[in-house]
Amino acid sequence: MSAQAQPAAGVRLAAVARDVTKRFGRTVALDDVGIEIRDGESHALVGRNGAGKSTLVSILTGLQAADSGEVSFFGEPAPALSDREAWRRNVACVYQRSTIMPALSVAENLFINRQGKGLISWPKLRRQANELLESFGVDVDVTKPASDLTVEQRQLVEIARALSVGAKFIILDEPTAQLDGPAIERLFDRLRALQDNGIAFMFISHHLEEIYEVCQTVTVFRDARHILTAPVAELGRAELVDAMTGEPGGLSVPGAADRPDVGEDSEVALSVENLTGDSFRDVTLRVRKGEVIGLAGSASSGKHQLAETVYGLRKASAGTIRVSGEKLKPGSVLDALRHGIGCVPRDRHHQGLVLGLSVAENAAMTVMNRLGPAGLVAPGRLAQVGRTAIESYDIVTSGAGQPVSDLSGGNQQKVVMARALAGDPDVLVLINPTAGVDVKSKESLLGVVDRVARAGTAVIVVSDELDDLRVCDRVLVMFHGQVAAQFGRDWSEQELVASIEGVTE
Amino acid sequence: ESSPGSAPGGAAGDPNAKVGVDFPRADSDFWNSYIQYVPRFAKELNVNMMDPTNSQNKVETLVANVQTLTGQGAKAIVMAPQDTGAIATTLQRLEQQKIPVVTVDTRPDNGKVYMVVRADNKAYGEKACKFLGDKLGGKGKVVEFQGALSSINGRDRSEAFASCMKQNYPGVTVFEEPTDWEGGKASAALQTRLNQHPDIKGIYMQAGGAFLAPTLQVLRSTNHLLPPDDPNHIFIVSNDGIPQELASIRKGEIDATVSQPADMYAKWALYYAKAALEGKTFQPGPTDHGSTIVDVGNGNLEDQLPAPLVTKDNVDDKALWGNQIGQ
Amino acid sequence: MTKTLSPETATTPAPASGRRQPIRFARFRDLALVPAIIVLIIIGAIVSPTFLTIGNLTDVLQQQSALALLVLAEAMILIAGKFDLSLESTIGFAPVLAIALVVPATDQAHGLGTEWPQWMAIPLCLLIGAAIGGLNGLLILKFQLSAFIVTLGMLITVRGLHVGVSGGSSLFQLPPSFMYLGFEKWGGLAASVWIALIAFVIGIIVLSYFRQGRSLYAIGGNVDAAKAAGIRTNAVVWTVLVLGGVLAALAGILETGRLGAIGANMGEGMIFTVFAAAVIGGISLNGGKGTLFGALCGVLMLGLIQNLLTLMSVDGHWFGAINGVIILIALVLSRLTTGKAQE
Amino acid sequence: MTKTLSPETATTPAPASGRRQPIRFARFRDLALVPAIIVLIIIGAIVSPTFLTIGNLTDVLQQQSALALLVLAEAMILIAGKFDLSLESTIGFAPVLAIALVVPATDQAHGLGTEWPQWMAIPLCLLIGAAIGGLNGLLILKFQLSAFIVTLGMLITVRGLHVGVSGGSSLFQLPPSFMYLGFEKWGGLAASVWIALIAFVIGIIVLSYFRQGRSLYAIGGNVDAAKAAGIRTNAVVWTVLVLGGVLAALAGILETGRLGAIGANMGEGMIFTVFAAAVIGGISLNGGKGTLFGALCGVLMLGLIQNLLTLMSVDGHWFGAINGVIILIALVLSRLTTGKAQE
Ligand SMILES: Nc1ncnc2c1ncn2[C@@H]1O[C@H](COP(=O)(O)OP(=O)(O)OP(=O)(O)O)[C@@H](O)[C@H]1O
Ligand SMILES: Nc1ncnc2c1ncn2[C@@H]1O[C@H](COP(=O)(O)OP(=O)(O)OP(=O)(O)O)[C@@H](O)[C@H]1O
Ligand SMILES: [Mg+2]
Ligand SMILES: [Mg+2]
Repeated sequence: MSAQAQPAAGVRLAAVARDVTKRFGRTVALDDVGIEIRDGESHALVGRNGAGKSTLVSILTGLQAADSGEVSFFGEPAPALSDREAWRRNVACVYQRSTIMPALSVAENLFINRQGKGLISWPKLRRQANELLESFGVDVDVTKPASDLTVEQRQLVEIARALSVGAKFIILDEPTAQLDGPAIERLFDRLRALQDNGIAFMFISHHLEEIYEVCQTVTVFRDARHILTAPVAELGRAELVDAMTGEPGGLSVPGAADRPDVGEDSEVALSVENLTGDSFRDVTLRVRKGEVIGLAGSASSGKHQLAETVYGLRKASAGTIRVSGEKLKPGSVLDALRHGIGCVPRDRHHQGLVLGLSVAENAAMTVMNRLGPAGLVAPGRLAQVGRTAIESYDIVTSGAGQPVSDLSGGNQQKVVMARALAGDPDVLVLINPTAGVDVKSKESLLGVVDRVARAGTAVIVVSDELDDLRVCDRVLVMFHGQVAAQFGRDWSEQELVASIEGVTE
Repeated sequence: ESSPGSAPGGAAGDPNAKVGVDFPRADSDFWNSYIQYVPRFAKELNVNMMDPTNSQNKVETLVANVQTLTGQGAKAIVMAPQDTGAIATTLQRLEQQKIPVVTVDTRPDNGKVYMVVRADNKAYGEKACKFLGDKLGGKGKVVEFQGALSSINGRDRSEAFASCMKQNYPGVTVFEEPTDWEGGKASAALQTRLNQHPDIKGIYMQAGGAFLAPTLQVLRSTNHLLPPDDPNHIFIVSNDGIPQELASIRKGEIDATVSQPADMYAKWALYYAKAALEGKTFQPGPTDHGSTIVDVGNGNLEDQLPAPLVTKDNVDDKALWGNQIGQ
Repeated sequence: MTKTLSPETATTPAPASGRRQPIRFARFRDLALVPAIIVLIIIGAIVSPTFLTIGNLTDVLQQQSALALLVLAEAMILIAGKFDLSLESTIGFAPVLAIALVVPATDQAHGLGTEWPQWMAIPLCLLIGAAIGGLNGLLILKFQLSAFIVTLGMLITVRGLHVGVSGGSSLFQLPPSFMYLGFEKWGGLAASVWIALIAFVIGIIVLSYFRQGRSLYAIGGNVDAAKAAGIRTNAVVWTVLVLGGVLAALAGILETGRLGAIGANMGEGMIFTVFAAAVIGGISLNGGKGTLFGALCGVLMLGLIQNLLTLMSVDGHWFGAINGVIILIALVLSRLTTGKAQE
Repeated sequence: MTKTLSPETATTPAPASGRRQPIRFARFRDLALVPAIIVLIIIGAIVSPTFLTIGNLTDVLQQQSALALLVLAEAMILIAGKFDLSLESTIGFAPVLAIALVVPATDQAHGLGTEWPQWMAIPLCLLIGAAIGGLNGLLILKFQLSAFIVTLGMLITVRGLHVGVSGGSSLFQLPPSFMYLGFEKWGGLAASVWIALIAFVIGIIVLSYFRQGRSLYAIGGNVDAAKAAGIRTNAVVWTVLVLGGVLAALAGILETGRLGAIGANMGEGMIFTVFAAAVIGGISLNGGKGTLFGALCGVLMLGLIQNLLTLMSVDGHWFGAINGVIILIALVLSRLTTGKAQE
């Protein structure tokens, strides 16, 4: 581990992992890696999907034992795995996988296992929960069960919980993947404030700009190995990406400008007329063949609901959806699929994947009827679909037969993308398609969008990420359930953000 | 010996051939006593008995056990099918294999058996009815703990009790409580009924093993357990004749029980199994052991063993199986 | 057990519609059975004048007290995301073995010959219950076997031991302590009712107001998340399983005392009723949901239905069918009044 | 736009061998019980010379055939993420009602007076099974009630109807078609064995190689994801529940034919054995996991244990205890040989 940073003399180390190796069956998730997080610093951990970041998180938080290697906090060796309380005193964490308990109230989720000694005072807990959430700008009824929250609100609850435990060392594994711009800003303000008070962070994200914004040191993992550790200030973005991918030659997220214009005379693939549904009203839009349109807006703008209604996950209360002129049956995914719509749903754990099934089977789930006569699913054809997905979307897995529950989060997302595209759809609805996907894979996923658009597919991209919107021919901004503004390919970041926040000139 | 003759066809078998015995269940007092008597009498009667099987009160297990016993060379079978319908095919198969069958306690609805050894369950119900009817003077309210409705013996007792009451004591009201042989259900039903009708005068329980203790417990806690000479005494007739029932009769807690002869069941079942192997045949008519063989149709014979009604007067009779067992 | 979230991805941007009590939601669900119970009581009052008498109602309570303890145990185990079928045989075996250890080895009493002092019967019985629960925990947690199948195997084994130890006969010679608990009345109510009531009150308080109790919900809701939150999940689950065994043994003592004897098939088939009461009362088989108060309502409802059918002298042949139909109707009723989908 | 075609193979040391058939993983788990079954067979061969005879083994198969059909039904329902307890009473009620509709209303035959033609008995029986399954589906899917509690209520109701319709007595005037199926041998093996075998083969093929079958796994694994993939989840679950009822009715025909009559408590307590076989065979109670082949192994294992204990003439008093302990040992054994935690 030559590249590992040596701590300056006298600097305390909040957390150290040395020579850690972890295998899952034949997969080596961590190969003799180390990391040192100095007291009070914010340390970024980056790497491609499946590099082993989350595995290190689970070892640093005592959820899994390393096969070999050691972990220490503030100079003390880590406690025994069974002593959960002691781990909890050392480190707090926002895990990548949700740790919300859906049946419990929001307040209790925030204060789980620290509701107080002795008799719990629910009114006090409720008050504390309200105060805590207010500071994160989350306005929810804390007595409601957490299952009523949106994905974003849930993520904020997890963050608020981790930050409020009072640990001196906090790990955030992709905390921003589900958040919109203002929420991310608020989070970063909090992180900086806490850091000023001497709290150390380990921060994992695939949004490299965030790392430049809040971190001082960065460690890069690749292929389960430690590659480098360096001060953020000394490492350029291109170098960082090279270190992650292991090959020179930066990034080029495809932009819409490279594609030929979609003419006014081009056929309309999807037309939405006066559609009214959950959280949106009277929306009319047309997407032509080969056109990519973006839907932007705040979390409450109704953009997700609109996209989900198009795919039939929700039922519209009024209005029509037509694909190539044919009217869709409201609220029927099957009808949407039959008319050639494909979709990446919003939350992969909710509607995207069946975790117990294999990569091949998840990828082929929407096209099972095409793999053989009379519903026969020929094993060879199924495996073929799996292998094609693995190759086309760059999925890190031990094979098409591996259950998706064993994949890293980013790779799971790629499987969802594969599922959406398996049927060669004419209309593609993508909701947060690159959530949790690493920079290089994001490039290739957006490359896929670009490619299918060139081939004549109409695409709707719902996202908060500017990169995702760059690939769009048009971006529609939704505000309070209605289309408030529309931009062409030449939008600028400022005007888009202003429009999303409802600041109209 | 009633009327031994030689088997038709003359093919007298080997009296020392193996006899397979299946016990119906291991979890009831009555059958438990039967299980204890069987090996005793097998020795006494010189029966070459195989290791017995136990069908755990399931007819599927009984069928499987019989297959296993014959597979291991049983030449005669003694069984006590609690579900008398569902062994029809098994009996048919055994008949084809020329394996004689003695059934104990129950008479199969269908199929050929060599001999049925049982006491008449209809008679149990009638005896109980007559006893209660007379004691109550033909009027009053009576609670009856029925067994499981799916049990032929329970059904026989219920039907006989009901028709006897209707015929002879129309003034008596009977509350039939289905219990599935469970003491807990009987206890709850009795509590409820006593609340509803504090003037209950009699109780008929179809199985002492299951209902005796719960009944006494309820009566005791509601101050209904009064000596026989008290005008508010509730008359209780039980069934089975286990030692605890006899003890309760002595104490005056209950008034009578029908002693179902567990020892005689074991003894005569083995006796007939051996007789079958020896090629003997029997005719309807009285026997030398105080019972009667009757033709119950189908060419099947039934040795109806006596089941005495035990009251305070004869409770110390040494011949009662309940008095032999704890000695 | 991978839990995926199944959120109703909030259809509306959650407006801050009044800050309410954190337990309100649970309370509302708790009351799901109350309409059904009220309907039952009204029907009961119409059908039979006996029904609403104090005597009848206290008897119903007494008849349900052993069941209630089993349901308490099962509810806690289910909330913690596990299963225990073996309670149904613990309720019979724990008292049988305890009694066999203290009574003489005569043919009448069926003792094992140890003849330990009589006062040990109750502590022994509870200890045996704890041991069975502990063994379940060992197999489930250390060997990582399915709780359902482990406790099913244990159910068969323990029932078998019961028949073996008792020789298949009923035990009639009970220690005085058993008789006392089954018999005594404290302030007009049977001791067993008080015991069950106190156990429920303690259970409700602990599961509502103590961290240890709340951790059951966390574990049942998402065991990985509970671990991450610093809860010693294995220790808690083990404790709950042991406690379940102890409660079943206690139920056995009360039931034995009530019936005056232990039959060799005591408790047989009871586990269905236990699950029915718990699930009707709102406990989820998937863990993490439901309250003990709800479970108690489930017990009461089943007891009232049974009582009503007895009072109405329903024909034995149709008893089962009517009982089943009423349960189904009550389910639909409670579903329609609360509007929440069940699990 | 060039795609990145440089997958990170370094994490998997043997990338080439990673390209395997997608179903391999399931196959490995399937075999979990095979070691336990082999151990049982070896012990059997040592303990009793009868054990390994063709006669004995075919008898075991015949004895297990009705159970096997129930397990097949329950396994499919569990894989789809639901529950069906009512199978245990369908197996008795469907034939009883069917027979009562075709036989004369004499005291002997217990007919209902309709005296429909005899050939209708089997179709009627299957139809009744389908109706019960359909009713379960209605309550579970339309009213969104818990499958466990709905089918428990149905279990009680249908059992009650059985007692009511049959008046508690056994029916032994069977239509010739029932007798034929229970009695006939095809090529040395009982017809019922063939039927169960064929049903399993069809089931295994459909659940492994057909879209309709694979959708059960998707629904049981994550019903929302399945819905979002265009699977008509309600229709599939409903179909499976109806099919479950039909299979239970078929099992009832075979069992009735085998036993020559239907007792009023036919099938009672059987559902425990059904679950035991399915879960031992690797079916998860949480849905989405396990294979029919595994479930079949579970059935065989339980049948062999039972047969072995009978051949060894185990004392009836200790039968249950020994049976239970062997099941627990087999569980631990299969756990240790496969190394996978159970659910
Ligand atoms: N339980 C497991 N069984 C098998 N393989 C596993 C398991 N957990 C992780 N892996 C594998 O270990 C590797 C590292 O996964 P990890 O989740 O640590 O990646 P990551 O860096 O967090 O990726 P991402 O950026 O997508 O979150 C992956 O190849 C993953 O498939
Ligand atoms: N039950 C499990 N079985 C196998 N692997 C698991 C299990 N739980 C977690 N993992 C592994 O732990 C790691 C963390 O899981 P998680 O889903 O959070 O992945 P991730 O890499 O953090 O993905 P993402 O960043 O997009 O959410 C993954 O590599 C996953 O494969
Ligand atoms: Mg990760
Ligand atoms: Mg990730």
